[in-house]
Amino acid sequence: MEHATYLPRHAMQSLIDALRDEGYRVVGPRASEGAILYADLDDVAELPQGWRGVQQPGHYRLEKGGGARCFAWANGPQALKPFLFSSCETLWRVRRADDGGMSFCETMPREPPLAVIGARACDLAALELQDQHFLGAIRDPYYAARREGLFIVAVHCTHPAETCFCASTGDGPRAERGFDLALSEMDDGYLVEIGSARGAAVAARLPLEAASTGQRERAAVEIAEAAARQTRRLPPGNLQSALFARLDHARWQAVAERCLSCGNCTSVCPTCFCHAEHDAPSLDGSTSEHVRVWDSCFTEGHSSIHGIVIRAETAPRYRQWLTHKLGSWHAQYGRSGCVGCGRCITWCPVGIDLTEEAAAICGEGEA
Amino acid sequence: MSERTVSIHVPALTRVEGEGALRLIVEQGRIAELALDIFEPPRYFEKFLEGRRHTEVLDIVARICGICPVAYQMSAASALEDAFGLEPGPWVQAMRRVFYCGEWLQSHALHIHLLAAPDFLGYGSAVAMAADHPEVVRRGLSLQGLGNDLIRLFGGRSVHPVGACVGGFHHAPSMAEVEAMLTRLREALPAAEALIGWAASLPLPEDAQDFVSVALRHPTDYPMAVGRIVSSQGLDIAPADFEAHFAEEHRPHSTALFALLHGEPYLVGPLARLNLNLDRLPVATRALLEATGIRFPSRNMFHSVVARAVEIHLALLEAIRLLEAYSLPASPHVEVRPRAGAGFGATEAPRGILWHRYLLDAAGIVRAARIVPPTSQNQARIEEDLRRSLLAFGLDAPDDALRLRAETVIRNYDPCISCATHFLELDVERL
Amino acid sequence: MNPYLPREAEIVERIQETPTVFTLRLRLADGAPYAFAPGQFNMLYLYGVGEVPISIVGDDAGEGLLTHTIRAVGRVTRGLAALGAGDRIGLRGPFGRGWPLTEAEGRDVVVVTGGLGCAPSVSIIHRILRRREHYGRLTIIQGVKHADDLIWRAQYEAWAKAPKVRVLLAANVAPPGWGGHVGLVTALFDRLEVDAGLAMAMLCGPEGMMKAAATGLIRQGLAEENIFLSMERNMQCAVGHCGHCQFGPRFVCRDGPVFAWPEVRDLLGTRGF
Amino acid sequence: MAKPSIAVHKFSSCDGCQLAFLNAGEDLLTLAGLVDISHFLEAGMDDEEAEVDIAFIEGSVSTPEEVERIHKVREKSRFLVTLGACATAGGLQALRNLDESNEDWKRAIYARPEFIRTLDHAEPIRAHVRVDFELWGCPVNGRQVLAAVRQLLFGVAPVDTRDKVCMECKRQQAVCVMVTQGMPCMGPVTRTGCGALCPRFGRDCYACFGPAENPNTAALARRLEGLGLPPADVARRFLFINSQAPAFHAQALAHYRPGFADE
Ligand SMILES: Cc1cc2nc3c(=O)[nH]c(=O)nc-3n(C[C@H](O)[C@H](O)[C@H](O)COP(=O)(O)OP(=O)(O)OC[C@H]3O[C@@H](n4cnc5c(N)ncnc54)[C@H](O)[C@@H]3O)c2cc1C
Ligand code: SF4
Ligand code: SF4
Ligand code: SF4
Repeated sequence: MEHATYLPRHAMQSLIDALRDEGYRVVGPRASEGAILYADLDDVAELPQGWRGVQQPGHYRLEKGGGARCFAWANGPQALKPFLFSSCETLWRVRRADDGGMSFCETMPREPPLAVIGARACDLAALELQDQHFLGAIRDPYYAARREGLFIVAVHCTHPAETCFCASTGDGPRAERGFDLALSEMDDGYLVEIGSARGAAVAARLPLEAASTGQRERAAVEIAEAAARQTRRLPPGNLQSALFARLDHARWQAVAERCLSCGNCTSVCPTCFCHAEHDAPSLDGSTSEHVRVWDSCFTEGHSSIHGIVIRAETAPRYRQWLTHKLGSWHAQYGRSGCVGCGRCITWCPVGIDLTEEAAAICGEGEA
Repeated sequence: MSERTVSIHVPALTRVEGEGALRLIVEQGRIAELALDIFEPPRYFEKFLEGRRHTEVLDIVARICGICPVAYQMSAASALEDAFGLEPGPWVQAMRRVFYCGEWLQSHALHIHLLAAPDFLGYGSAVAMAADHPEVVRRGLSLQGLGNDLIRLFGGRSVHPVGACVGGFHHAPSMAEVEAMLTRLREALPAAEALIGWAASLPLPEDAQDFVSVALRHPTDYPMAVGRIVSSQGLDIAPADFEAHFAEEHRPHSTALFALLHGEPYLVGPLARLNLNLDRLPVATRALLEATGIRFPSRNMFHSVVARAVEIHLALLEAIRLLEAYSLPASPHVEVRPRAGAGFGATEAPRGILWHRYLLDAAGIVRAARIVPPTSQNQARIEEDLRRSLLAFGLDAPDDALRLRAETVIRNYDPCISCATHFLELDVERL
Repeated sequence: MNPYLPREAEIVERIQETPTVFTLRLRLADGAPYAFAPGQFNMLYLYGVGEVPISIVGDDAGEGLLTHTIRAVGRVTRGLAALGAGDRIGLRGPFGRGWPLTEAEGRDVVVVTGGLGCAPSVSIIHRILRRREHYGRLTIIQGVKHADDLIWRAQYEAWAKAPKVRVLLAANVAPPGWGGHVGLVTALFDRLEVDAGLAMAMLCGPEGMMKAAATGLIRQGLAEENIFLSMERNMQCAVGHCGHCQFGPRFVCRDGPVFAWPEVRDLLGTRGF
Repeated sequence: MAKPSIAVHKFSSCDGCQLAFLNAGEDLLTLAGLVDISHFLEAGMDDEEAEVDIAFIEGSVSTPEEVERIHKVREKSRFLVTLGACATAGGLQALRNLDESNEDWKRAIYARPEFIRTLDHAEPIRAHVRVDFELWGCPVNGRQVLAAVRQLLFGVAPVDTRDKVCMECKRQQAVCVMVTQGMPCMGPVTRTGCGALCPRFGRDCYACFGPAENPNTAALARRLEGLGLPPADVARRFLFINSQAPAFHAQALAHYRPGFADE
């Protein structure tokens, strides 16, 4: 390739500036509150330079490891999900007149288009799944409105956590598609790949230099090494029939003894989509807002129908999560609902590991 | 003077915090019996504190009183830090003062507008008063709301806030949150300025009395979270010496204690604070006070309502001053290393001095605790005041008028009966 | 169009069916055309309180009114029960997949309902009776726990008088004088007079009853793929987004609520699904 | 149509929950326009005998007088709502139930213990009369209180939110303090309602909203031990503001020795 693809580290600010010039609100990763969190990004200096993440089941620590790199960590609790599928949003508002007449009014998000810097391959794979879910036969207009403007700058993952297993699900660590721009971080700068016309337009505004073959090879090696370093994996293939054949497996009860039924796994999972709706009327009763919030198959409300809770105990709730995530997703969306990001393992307060549970239930190699 | 016999019993006082009753019997034109009965059941807080970790103390003591939880947390924090020999540093001290300003603001605004004003304007409740004086009630509600939000900035919620800890705070508000708060504080200043004149213009009874004022005193500032205990009679002691001068007495009609200074009743709270700290008022507040024409130190107990208005203004100015200098700290708290020993803390709750003492073991577990809240300190003074006020008012006044005057006198102290009664165990320590 | 946004509907008539069951007849305020298939449902919105999925009983041809029969069980339905003619509610729909009434043309149809399962099935009966000549024999089998639970008795009697219609009633508990069978509905299957190879069955009611009925009908020679049933799960969005109604891989709101027996056979009755 | 009437009654408590009304700001005036407030001492209304549509009860029952009074209140109230941890689960003062210590403490404290009329236990309202709806929290969340009022005015039951704090913690996009700092957070067994305040303020939840539905207290206790908490500290976590809530009480007893003694 002849054209320039290398963005020196000192010129990284130009990426933020170019995106802002194009009218985007730019967010990127920052080290705050003990984790990598997305927040508005004005200045490259706000990137988590030198920070490393340590992740284990139920354990996350940021450490200042030094070095020039800003993306030398795997991921934080958030994927792209919160940006598109909001954890709490008003869907519509209704006003009731004195004669009892009601007027309904949708409350569409009115946010400037968003550019996210730092998305990982697993996040993009999850996004593709959420797109299928929310933009399928029936479009969710709220998700769609945000999705339309979304600009993604992916960063290939070179520092997987101990909890990561995207290589085994086939979703990473290299971001293959679904981005506008993708970066490979090197010590002194970034290799830039273009994934869309919008990406090309932004790239055209960057002071790119020619990349050497050595740089390109080095980047590829780092990604390959990242894949090789992953130790966790899911049993291969489609687990749907294996899981549904083992609905009585003793392991469901065993994991329920440990599981808090707290829903952290589903909340951090970038593909989980369950939500609940409720009304929030004003005290005087003249208006009401219809609000949706993230829900989880680990709550009681998820499965209650007048007086009966179909999944009252933890074992059937955990079973619902796993049979759905690794099983029913295949029927619903043509693939497993797990993209190997490991978040549910890290952010589970008691460190339950779905790869371990799936292996125990399906039996390795049986699927 | 008539020779009739009057028996007034108000079984449940309204517009005070907690449950109290008033009993007044006049025989042959003389007061035969007069008592502010406090019958709230004790909740044994000092006992619960025993065996708990120092990290739990702030969350426990907050529950003594829903109206002034910040005061309990601040007195406890300073006593525990005293025990551990810990100096939390200027950022924490400044932000504690801001946190405390929030509580003064909400508590005083609530008292002036919702609890006391109906007495002076002739209504049974603020809700009834709102029909004729909506602007007064709204001003009260909005200042109170601002105070609550200031507490929330540091504590997450205004009742039993969660943000404070021994050594400082768990969390520092962001610059953006502080900026937004500053804007609101500045916007509230005109209302607070007007409030001082308004309070002074209320038809307050004229009733000069002799009493001893006791308050904290700080080398430079109006006292809040730090200071020595001083009195209008020259007392000047460190909080650790409190027990050498103040003693409590248990009277049969009440389940609360009467604290006495050298055997005599005394006053704590806004009027006592103002009487003793006029020279510590910000210039602007002082000017507004002088413009009212009321001379301080004042011997009219009803000037407490003016003192509260003055302290609202002061709290706003102080919060603005301190937040204007706000910066994000490296850490919002200093590290705590427990050690065995005793610690004392006294701070100015909205209602007056709140004194704590803890004895801790080396692991930082509380072995003994003692807490003296403002209302039990004012209790003897309230009864003394009632007696004098009613005599001055005239015992031959109609029952309803007598009753109302008695209630007005009591409410003027903003007594917090919930606080007062949770310390009956104090009795024990001296048994 | 925003699938989440309700429209306004006015209650034109309210009928108390039993102490806890009532029927609302609704007119859409915007007057826009509204077409539905029997078995589909609407989300009814009670102002300031919330939405609930309720089957569409009928549209009372010509009048342009929508009929819903509702049992007052919880927050929203009890609140709806307190409304009367002239009151407004919100409505969105129709949602889901209804009964296979086109496929059933020319065949015998067996409708088996239990408890209050009758609401979704009434629309089947209405449709068949209105186009009577398009269908074969219609057998209506209704089971209730207690004889007193039977609502619309007069309606059953009227249906029984229609051409080629049989009504069989069963109650687990019944006082003397109850005209129907005492015991389980499945016991009535022996009396079926249908062309078993082609007949279609449509079931509605408690899941245990539907499972027993399907098994019984298969034993009578009905083909598994000709047995359909209507399912109920918690529903928030009704458009397959909220995830609550999942039944294994199916979204009840979108893939159902009417399913062919083979689609749900394996999971039906499994605790926790 | 007559306005619905409400009453606010205080039992053994700190007065903090009734502030949900007094701190409501403009909503307080709106409320006063919607209902008649018959009894609410702190706000100035004192008609204890009035029949009301909704009675809010703050505080636990801890004296013989309170037992009598709660029965009277129940008789006069159509719908009775408990307001906060004291009324719903006994509150912090129910810690005295722990070692049956009431009598000892009373004797230790009072010169004339026979004059102090308290029950041995501080008990939730539910222990004495039927309760129609319970609002948890120490203090209750003012917005939840007003939402309950609104639903009752609409003629429907209020919504009972029983999810775990963790759900709300993640909705708020707070960072888990257990996972990132090893703090002994009670969120996984505690009911939502506060808006995940503690984790949002960088500290561990202390369960002031009581147990959530389906709380796996045993698993959390094991996790707390894993974080290095000795048994007395595990017991302290469960024996705090809602010590009498059965789910917490039962778990605590597995770790508790009188006086929080170490093993
Ligand atoms: C496809 C379908 C069709 C239905 N048709 C009818 C009908 O024609 N007539 C009738 O009386 N009932 C019908 N139901 C059941 C009806 O939806 C519930 O009785 C109703 O949702 C209960 O709501 P509630 O607020 O009164 O009860 P609560 O128990 O207070 O429920 C609270 C919330 O839980 C959810 N919920 C509770 N029960 C159910 C349930 N069974 N299904 C789905 N969500 C539930 C709702 O979101 C509800 O708002 C149908 C249900 C489904 C799924
Ligand atoms: S299931 Fe777990 S590992 Fe898989 S995508 Fe969700 S959070 Fe990530
Ligand atoms: S698996 Fe872990 S995160 Fe998920 S519900 Fe159970 S305890 Fe919570
Ligand atoms: S911080 Fe506490 S409440 Fe939040 S997710 Fe972690 S364990 Fe749950």
